[in-house]
Amino acid sequence: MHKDVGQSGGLAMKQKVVVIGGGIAGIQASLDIADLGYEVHLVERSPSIGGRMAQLDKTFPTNDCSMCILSPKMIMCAGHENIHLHTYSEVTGVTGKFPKLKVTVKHKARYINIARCTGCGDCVAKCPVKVMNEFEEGLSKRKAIYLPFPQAVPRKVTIDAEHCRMITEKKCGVCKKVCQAGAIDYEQKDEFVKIGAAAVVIATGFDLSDTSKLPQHGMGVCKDVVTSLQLERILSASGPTGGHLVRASDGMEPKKLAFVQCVGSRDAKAFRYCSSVCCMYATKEAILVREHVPDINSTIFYMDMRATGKGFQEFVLRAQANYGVRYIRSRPAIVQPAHGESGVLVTYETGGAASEQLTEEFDMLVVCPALVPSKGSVELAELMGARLGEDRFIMTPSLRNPVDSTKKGVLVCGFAGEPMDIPDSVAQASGVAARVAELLQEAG
Amino acid sequence: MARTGVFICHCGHNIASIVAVEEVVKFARTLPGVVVADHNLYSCSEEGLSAIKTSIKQNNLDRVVVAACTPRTHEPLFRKICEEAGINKYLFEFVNIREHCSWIHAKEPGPATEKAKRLVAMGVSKAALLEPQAETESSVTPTAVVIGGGLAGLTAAASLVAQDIDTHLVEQEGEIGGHLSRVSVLAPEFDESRKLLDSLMSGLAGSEKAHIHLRSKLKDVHGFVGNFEVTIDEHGKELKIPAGAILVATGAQEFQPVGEYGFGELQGTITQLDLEKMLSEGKAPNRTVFIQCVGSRQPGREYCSRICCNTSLKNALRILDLNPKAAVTIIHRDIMSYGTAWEELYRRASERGVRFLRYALANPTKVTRKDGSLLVEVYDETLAERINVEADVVVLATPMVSRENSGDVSKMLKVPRDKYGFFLEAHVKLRPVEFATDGVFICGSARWPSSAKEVMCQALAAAAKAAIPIKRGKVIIEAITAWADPDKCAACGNCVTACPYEAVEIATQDGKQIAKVNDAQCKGCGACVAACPNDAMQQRGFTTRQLGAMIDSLVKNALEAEQ
Amino acid sequence: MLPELAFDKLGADLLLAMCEGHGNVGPIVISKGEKMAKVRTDVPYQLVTILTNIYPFIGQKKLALLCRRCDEKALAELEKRGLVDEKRVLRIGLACSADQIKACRCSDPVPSVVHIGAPGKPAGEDELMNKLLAMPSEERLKFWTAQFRKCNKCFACTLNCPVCFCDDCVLEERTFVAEKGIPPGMSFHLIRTFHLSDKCVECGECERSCPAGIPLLTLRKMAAKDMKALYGFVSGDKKKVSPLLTTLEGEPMEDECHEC
Amino acid sequence: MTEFEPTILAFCCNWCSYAGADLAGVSRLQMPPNVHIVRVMCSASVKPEYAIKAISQGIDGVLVLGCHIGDCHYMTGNHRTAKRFPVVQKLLEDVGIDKTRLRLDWVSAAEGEKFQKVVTEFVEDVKRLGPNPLKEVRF
Repeated sequence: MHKDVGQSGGLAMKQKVVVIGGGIAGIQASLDIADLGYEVHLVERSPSIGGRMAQLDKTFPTNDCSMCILSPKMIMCAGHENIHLHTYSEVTGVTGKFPKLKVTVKHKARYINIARCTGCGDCVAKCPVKVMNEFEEGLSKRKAIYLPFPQAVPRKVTIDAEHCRMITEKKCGVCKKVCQAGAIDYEQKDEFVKIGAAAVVIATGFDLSDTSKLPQHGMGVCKDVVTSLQLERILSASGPTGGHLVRASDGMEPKKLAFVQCVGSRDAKAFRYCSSVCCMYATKEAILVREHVPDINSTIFYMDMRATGKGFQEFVLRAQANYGVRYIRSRPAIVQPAHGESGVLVTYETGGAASEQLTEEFDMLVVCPALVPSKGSVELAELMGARLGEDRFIMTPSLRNPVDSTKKGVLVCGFAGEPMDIPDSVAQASGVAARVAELLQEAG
Repeated sequence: MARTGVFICHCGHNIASIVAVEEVVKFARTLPGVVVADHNLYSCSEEGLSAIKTSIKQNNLDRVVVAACTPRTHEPLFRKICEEAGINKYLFEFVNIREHCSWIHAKEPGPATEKAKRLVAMGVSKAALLEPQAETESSVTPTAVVIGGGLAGLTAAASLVAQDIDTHLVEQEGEIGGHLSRVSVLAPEFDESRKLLDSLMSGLAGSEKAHIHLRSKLKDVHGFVGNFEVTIDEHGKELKIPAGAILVATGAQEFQPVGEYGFGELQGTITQLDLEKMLSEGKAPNRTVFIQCVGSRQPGREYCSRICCNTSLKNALRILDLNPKAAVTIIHRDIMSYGTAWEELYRRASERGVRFLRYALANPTKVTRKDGSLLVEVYDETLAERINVEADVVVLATPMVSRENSGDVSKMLKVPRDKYGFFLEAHVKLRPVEFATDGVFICGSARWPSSAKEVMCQALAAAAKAAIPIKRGKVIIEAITAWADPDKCAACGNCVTACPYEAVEIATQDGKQIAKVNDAQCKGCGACVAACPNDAMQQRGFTTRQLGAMIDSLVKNALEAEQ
Repeated sequence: MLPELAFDKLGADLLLAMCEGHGNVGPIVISKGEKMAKVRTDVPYQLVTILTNIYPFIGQKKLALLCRRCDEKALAELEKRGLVDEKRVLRIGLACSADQIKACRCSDPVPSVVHIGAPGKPAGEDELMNKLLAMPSEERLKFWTAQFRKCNKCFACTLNCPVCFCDDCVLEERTFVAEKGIPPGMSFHLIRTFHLSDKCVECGECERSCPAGIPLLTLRKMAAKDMKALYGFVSGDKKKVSPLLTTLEGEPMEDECHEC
Repeated sequence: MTEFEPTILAFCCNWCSYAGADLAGVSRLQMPPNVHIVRVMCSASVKPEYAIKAISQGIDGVLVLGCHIGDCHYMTGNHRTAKRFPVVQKLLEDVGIDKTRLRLDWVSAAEGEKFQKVVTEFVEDVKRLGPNPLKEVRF
């Protein structure tokens, strides 16, 4: 079925801008563009906006609670008169040229009548199917009908068609029975919406690179190896362990923790570039674990300590002085299980005068994988006709217009353009808003 | 009697792991006027907010107290919810039990819980006396003033003009460009800065919206968002500019490492900008050594200046372009080539044979002059050995430091700076280009040393933020202004002398002399309130009865507990 | 001679003075040409207090009043606050007698112009004050709390104060004086002392009119000493801007702990 | 007998000292839980009457915190604060109440540590002074 959300804003109506990606960059871009008086259509692939920042426990270097500062912005987005949310949706096509682009957005069937769902969660409680929870980075299970996380915006459940027994085998139907709002609709189909937009903003962010391709770092080989993002979830009050730091193999509280930087990044064989944020988030996590386990000691294996932002260097010094964080300039060669399934053995060069190969045991190991352009962003860029750089991030080649892609009217902000931290993403997102205003002024 | 609802936030573990939230809820239920008290995992989540909304409606509350984090970030959100639920947003009171309680008493859950109770009680007692308020709207002057004509200011101004906004660019030097005109090419893509400068200028030159003031200094700033009056001294003449928004783009300056590594004494020791000059004249030394972190990442100036490593990488490559036989060594502590482009630059430098030696703060490098050339003695941490490098030129990569005059700008605009003198944004994470003061914005290296691209992105961001009130054409004035109770006022004029904004005057009202406050001029500081001997002067949202009630509440709950 | 001085020499339309009448002595306003009652100069009373009450009703008329040094000061403080117009208030200088000076422990007894009486010598310092300041603070607190316990909140001190100009007094409400009933407790007296700190003329009327006999003048003198020590402030000094505590005059412009 | 825990009332201006207190929280700087903050827009709006009221009702100490002189969001507000409170301290002294029970200080938005220092010091000072004697005085 097809719907039309107005043709490219005639004189009477506000000009429209499509923002792709509902992470902090997309949210900020949407808010500023909307505040400038344009109509924003924010397209997010997952059921809720929030993106990666919603998964973080705290943010460096102030250790501000991530959700606390993000949540108000998510809600402002939902409440803004000029912003239309298209969650659980994807951009499937773009035609035309600036300033008359026609963007096709696919509203994936969530088998829920959004208007009716109150997000009460009764259905979730009763759903018999348990599946891997993406938001919790696979550390816990969710139901086949689910709310991605407690602060989700919009607060509407979604049925995961792949796993829903009613949809796959026409059995069950419990959720429909318990839903008093009558919001369940197993017959719902994907919907395609065409939006006449003057400009498009790409803010598709990042994914973690697949560490299983790098067994030397112990991923999948040792139970007690987690990714940095998994650790964020473990540390989060609303996370899978309720904020208790425990290791997978035996549920023990680790006392000796290691972080390995540049896993797959700054690596000719994997990803050549630096992911920009790992040095700082590892430092942050090393500080945070102390707040959970007072007598824990952390070691960070790094190549260069890139603490270049405001208050970053001081943050690292504080980690060393007050939180007993040990920094070792070395790239561990091998990581293997210690005894049985538990713990990890890390083998590394000590460097310096009497450089020798040491093997040290840790209770738990955190890998900081290369951060890569998010899944589908490459295809999306091709769809848009925007060129990619060698590292597969979307190119912004003109210094004069630092947020413009190679395609006129298609702008980029945040990690989609190159690795950067939250403040830089936010600044770029606001910058995009100014660029949109410039372009639409020019187009008249 | 007020019908007050109290909502206590767990903030996940942030509050609940220290403060016994349920206990505080029980206590709140016993407080006068409280008809309902509840708690949420995250009051600010859509779940928490809708819970509050529903409760307001179900219990027809006329006062709302939320005990959570700080009003400085979350008050607008909760006020909005009150409005949506149909009660005046000024009937909302915020109690901070996170920053001011759980986070700072992490080791004393018991006392922290007791304190949280007292704070909640204080909030409830104030809330009971809150009154509905109406906000006043004020117009916005459709003009922006950009202070500083470097890359940041220029980019911001160009964007504002391109958005059809009347823009004044104030530059203290005789020409536009700042550092841009002292650097010939810009990393990482080796763009010619001249071209960039021209292209930015062309955006301004053509437009009647652009007003460039050279040899001009900021002299004075009055007013508030939408209605500033910026006074500048344009080579001798004073000029008053009415403006809706102000952008600070005053940049930073290169630290001069006087006395370090023989700078100023040993011929051939120069700074990055000196080298830029040489290279722009096509001169490329045969043997160059860069020493990184000169005057930074050390006690007293702990910070990393972010751009020095990348500037050295850029210039190393330029030397090799001009003089392929040249020997270039970079002595560093960490190479800060973050991201894709800078790492690429690092890779290229290594491939082109630039030699990288790593030193530690503990083993300082020495520079001496030995028969005609400079001798650099460095202890390389990687090889763990002392290495001597001969050089014609030693480039001391020094940090960007805040401009001497940033203090004056900060005082005139009433915006804060950090301990290094860089401007302090409203929130390091989510408000990077805003100041806490509405209508004043910050971009570029005046905030923090940044690469050309970063500077330009921030400048665009600041331009967007400044454009928002101007495009809207109005700002709402918060209802925290003062008023005088005519029955009590004795027209003694204390308030008139106390007001920093000449917002109060003695006027005649039905034959009686009394103080009158001009809402438009009143900034809600409350100086007049404290000056009034007879409690006639009051500030909306901070009346003496409301604050008095908070004190009484503390007395009651703290002291009666003691006995 | 007083009528001539007031109406002919000074050109007043009205004269305010303490006179005998109905077998009593009290403040009386006499219009020009009206029959004079017997004026008494030996009864200390702050005619300025009466002046502030009748001031709104005398229109453009000129009023002369018998003016002690403390009345002069009070007038100065009121003029600074724009509450009375100097030109419409004519002063007949009245020098206090030695006994009066002694009773007031007055350090500044002689008016700028003396029409009546002979200039007397200033009294020495307030002995009670010095005694109290010499005490350890616990003792001092004991003394004052004992005194304040006697207060029955009759407001005579405020009603008879020449520089109390508010219509209804904040001390009558519970906003700041939280203690219920009588005696009102510490805040009542401290707040009043603070309010007077940049205008009290040490006339002693509060002390004289206090039925409980609380040494209020001593308390005022302590505050006056503080204001002199802190800001060199002396009440009634026309050159000094007032209200001192709301102006920027003489307050620290630099802040030692700032960025050091 | 348990150690005396003073009850302390603090007035913080919205722009500097309250923000400084927030920063102290964000930085998890630990300090004693005796201080209760009342947020005001400017320290110049803090009526000495509040301090007097609190102390005469038995509150053990009152803190007034503003922006550093020169940094006041309202230009000269804190100049007036700086002028008013020394007088109140003197008056307290005159009636025999230790003037250190009332403290005026400056904390900027960037001074979490300073806030922690001021609070910790003040609580110690007041503990040293012992309970506010007026608690015992019944009028």
